[in-house]
Amino acid sequence: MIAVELHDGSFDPWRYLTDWQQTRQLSARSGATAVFVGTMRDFNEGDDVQSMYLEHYPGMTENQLHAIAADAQQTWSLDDVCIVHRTGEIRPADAIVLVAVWSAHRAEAFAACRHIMEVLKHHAPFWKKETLRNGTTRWVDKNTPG
Amino acid sequence: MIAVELHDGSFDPWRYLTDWQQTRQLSARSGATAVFVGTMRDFNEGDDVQSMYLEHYPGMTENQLHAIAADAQQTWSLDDVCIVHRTGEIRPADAIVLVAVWSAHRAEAFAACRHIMEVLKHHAPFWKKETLRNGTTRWVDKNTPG
Amino acid sequence: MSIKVLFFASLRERLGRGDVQLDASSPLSIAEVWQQASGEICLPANVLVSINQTYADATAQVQPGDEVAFFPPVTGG
Amino acid sequence: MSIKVLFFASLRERLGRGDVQLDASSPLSIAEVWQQASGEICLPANVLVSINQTYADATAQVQPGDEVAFFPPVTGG
Repeated sequence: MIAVELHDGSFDPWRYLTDWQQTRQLSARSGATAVFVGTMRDFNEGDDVQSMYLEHYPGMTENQLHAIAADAQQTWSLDDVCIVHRTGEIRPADAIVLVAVWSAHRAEAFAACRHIMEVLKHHAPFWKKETLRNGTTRWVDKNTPG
Repeated sequence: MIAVELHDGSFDPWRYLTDWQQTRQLSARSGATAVFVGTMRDFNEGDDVQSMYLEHYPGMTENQLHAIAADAQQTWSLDDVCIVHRTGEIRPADAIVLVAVWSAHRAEAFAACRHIMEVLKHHAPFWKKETLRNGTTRWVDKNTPG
Repeated sequence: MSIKVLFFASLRERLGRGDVQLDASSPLSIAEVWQQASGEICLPANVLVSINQTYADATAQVQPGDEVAFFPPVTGG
Repeated sequence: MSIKVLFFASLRERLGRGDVQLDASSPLSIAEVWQQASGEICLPANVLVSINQTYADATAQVQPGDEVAFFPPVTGG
């Protein structure tokens, strides 16, 4: 199963996983769960960042995330994949992205989770605009390296 | 910071991470969190498994887990590492192990989380004894491959 | 028929427009769509293009009725 | 002085004992500790050994007062 969600407000990744797990508790089929959570930091490129606005391309963004998850399911043996991503106004310490992958095998879970994050960073249409502590704004022009 | 815990009863990995996060919410220093959860399956080597007993070496097990976490902190640039592991009687779908790693960089978080799991599998003194659905018991004599 | 053109993020702000409708009765090249929608001659090298919400390269043809988007390198995750 | 010897998991069940105290006034080899504590001649090749809760190899010396453990390959995680 694949789940893709965009949230225009803060979300708690662990709460999300708790809820997800509760609907699947009895199947007991996935031995391995690999999870990545990206969180907003309060600094970037040496400057203090006060907040961030995350723009996206409604429609294409969801389609791309779904395609990335589906592609991972083709490559590895996965039970479930979920991708949750924030949009809109974001504060330091907020979760920006959650990628969770369930598999029978830990190697596949780890590899798929990591791969999804890298592809998402390079292909999912999101754009970050930072507001610095001194009030100026700037578009982030490139991603942090892997 | 390093946290190592053994639980002689079921634990909820997402609840654990929720609690962990609540005590650190304001620091906002870790941009990347990589998590692995190993869950008991209801089959192994082609047989239906009803329950499992997880024996350990009190003292040495905690020391080994702590050493594995400390070693990872020497190798990668990590903020926090936590390892939680079940002991005793375990049921299918129960979480067996939680490894969570916080870092400023996602590559380091992923690499450290995966490495800790591999080293734990090969060096932490735990032994699994399975009770099959037909009532027979057997010691698991080797780990699943990575 | 028309072609719907979208600009995102810093490109939208620089051009001062988020979306443009072009009249089109026959296929256009990406370069033609860019010129008509942005008012600029050359498509900058680092600008990404999608047609109907799928990535496309600068040599692709745009059909009447298509949705084309231009945007800077993505920075999600 | 004595040496405390522990056996775990399938090894404990096979030998029918979980811990043994050996009298020792001088260092012993791992092979000697195994023989005296298990009653068996040869240390099986796949048995792991720790001294004072740290992994040791079969050539290590055991001092009076040490804690030695023998156990099968680990299967945690």
